[in-house]
Amino acid sequence: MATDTSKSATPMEKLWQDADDRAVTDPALVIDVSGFEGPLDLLLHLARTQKVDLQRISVLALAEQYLLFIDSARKVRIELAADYLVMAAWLAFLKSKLLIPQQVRGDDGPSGEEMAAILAFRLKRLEAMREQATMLVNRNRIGRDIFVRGAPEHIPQSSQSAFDASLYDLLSAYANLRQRQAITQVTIERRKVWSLVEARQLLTDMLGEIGDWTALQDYLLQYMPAEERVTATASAFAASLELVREGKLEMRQDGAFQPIYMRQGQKRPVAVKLTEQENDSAGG
Amino acid sequence: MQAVDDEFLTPEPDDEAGEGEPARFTLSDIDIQRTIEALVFASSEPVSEAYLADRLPRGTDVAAAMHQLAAFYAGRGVNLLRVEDRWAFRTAADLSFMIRRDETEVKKLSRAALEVLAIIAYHQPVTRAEIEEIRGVQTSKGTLDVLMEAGWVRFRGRRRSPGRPVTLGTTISFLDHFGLEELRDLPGLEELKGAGLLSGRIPPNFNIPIPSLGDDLTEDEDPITQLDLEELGLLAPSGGDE
Amino acid sequence: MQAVDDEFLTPEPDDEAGEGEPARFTLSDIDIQRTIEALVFASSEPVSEAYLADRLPRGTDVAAAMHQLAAFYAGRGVNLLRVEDRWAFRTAADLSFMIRRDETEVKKLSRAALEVLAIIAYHQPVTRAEIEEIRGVQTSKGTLDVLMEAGWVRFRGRRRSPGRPVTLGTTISFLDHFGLEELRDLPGLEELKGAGLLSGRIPPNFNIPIPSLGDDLTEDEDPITQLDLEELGLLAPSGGDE
Repeated sequence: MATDTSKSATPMEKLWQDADDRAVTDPALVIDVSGFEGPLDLLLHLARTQKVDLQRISVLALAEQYLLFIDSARKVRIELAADYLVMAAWLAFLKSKLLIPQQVRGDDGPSGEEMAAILAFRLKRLEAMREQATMLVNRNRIGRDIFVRGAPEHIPQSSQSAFDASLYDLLSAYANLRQRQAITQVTIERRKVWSLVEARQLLTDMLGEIGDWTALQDYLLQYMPAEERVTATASAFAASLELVREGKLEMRQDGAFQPIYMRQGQKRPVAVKLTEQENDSAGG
Repeated sequence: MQAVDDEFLTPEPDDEAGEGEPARFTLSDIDIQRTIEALVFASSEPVSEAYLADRLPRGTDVAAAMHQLAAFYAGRGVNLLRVEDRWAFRTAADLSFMIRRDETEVKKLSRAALEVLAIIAYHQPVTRAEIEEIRGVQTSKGTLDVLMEAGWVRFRGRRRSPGRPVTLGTTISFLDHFGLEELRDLPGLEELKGAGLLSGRIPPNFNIPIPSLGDDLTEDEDPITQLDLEELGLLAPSGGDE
Repeated sequence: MQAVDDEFLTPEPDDEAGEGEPARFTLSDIDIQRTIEALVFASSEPVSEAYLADRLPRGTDVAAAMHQLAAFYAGRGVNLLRVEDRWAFRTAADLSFMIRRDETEVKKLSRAALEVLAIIAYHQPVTRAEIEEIRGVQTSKGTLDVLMEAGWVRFRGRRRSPGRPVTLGTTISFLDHFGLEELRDLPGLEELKGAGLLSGRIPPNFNIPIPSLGDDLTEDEDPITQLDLEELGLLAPSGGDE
């Protein structure tokens, strides 16, 4: 289910298509992606164009805008970081879920509405942190607004040791030393290969929020640059096997050469709960 | 409050003699205040109450003395400020413009570093993966490094959860630098907590937006135009900028 | 701020305009005092009256204000003193012993000592030869002595291998000082990388050990005896090292 990404353009897509065409046909237009701190940041910018409270944004419209943006960027061969492509795949999935009527909804995954809510929540949370950062940096700060004794007479020891060293000092000394000793002359040219770690991260990120049987490939590959599809597929497959072994992922294939469906392992929610409890108790 | 850990109470010879007696020597209130002033004034770093108690007659109510002193200095050009259980003299904030130096010595933080700092402050103890989850992007190399080097962020320990990830938190220097007595004073902390924005999970009271299934814009939406995108720098005319 | 030389007395543009006028702005007496307090406090050197006058409203009688302030602080733990023709805050003479008494001045740990300490922390139980192998240089005896003196490193036992070398490990004080609950809280490879402490290309066989848990000796360690220590000359009474 939920694999319907057919290009049957809805009227909405049509509208965007036009804009898209303009973007591509007009050589004067380029896309500046450098100013953004990742896909969520970009989404936040896009959400602001809706000029409404984040809890009331149209997630669907937002997803559309984002996908349009990614498409345009790819058409003019802007190299996009994997993060952006993963988000695109996720949003494409979300979009298809939102557009499909509710009746096919199973019990084993969040509905499109729930996924949309999660996205809105994440945007809201990021925006809140942005605001806090601004408040923080504008406080009266030592060295700018408030000053310490210019001529201190001694440094009283908070700890009882006669020696001063912080954990940071210790760790950076160690890291530097080990790195210095590990220097190798061999320099391997970096080939664009999706490492297992990258693929793992990608799968966990996406499955963490989907949770339903999904033919992830369909969404993912669509947003991979053509030359990276093979490596991305290979790594994702290897990583998925590893995740299955760890119980973090379940896989299903209905027959040879059929799409591979994946979903989050059913053990995961326990771990999440544990994390939360820990968070609460430590935070108090 | 004056009690320091026993193991650190290495009494001096004359202490031993006075053991059991109420106080080995007495100081008038003003002398206690003077001593505290001298000790705290001498240091540029906040000085702990335990450190002060160790240098004052046994039984001195250091906390009370500190609050008296803080009140005494409240209206002066130099204030006695608390940072957790430590105290420091700092110039009054309202005089900032009088003494501000030309070259600000404040570390300039990148937007990313600032954001990570805020996330660590509000969400601590927080793991790197959680920071990335909130920001939706990998933390670039050097961001945490800068914050740790500034002495504002530290490794706190490990989360008791699968994988035992290392957790990050802020330091006393962080509180001191931003003029916070304690973490509870972080601006807006309660409101954010109440709104569920400091939890990893979507809060139950968070309005689930009803996605408009149709393509029509809702009444409070305007269609996005090419112009909007340009305005946002999303589709900047080539060559024109920068 | 630290510069009080006249060449830094660059008056602001509006100063020029106000030349000859009585005052460009007014401050109450208490605010004049507060400003002086803050300026003198924050300066790293004694401050001249001219420096202060430049930062105060034109026409302020700085000399008079200084004497009032000096009188105000005369009975406090910190006095405002005239040093030659400049002013500075100084600990009251009768309390200066409080400051001096504690002059077990804090020493910064040398880079070598930090490295050795870190290796002991991560690689314990570790022998001196192993430390040297990791560092690639000989470790002077003084370095280990410093770490022992700090109370952060201890002899754990003797390795059951030829020569029965002494093994080293960290202490509880080490954990206390560095704010670690247990050794396993030390960040691992991924975390050091994530924090930007390890960067660049890291060889595939590069690993960072996870320190062993307890104080219990590992199977290839024998307990250490007093005799061992003396025999090894590790308990040399004289501190003539370094």
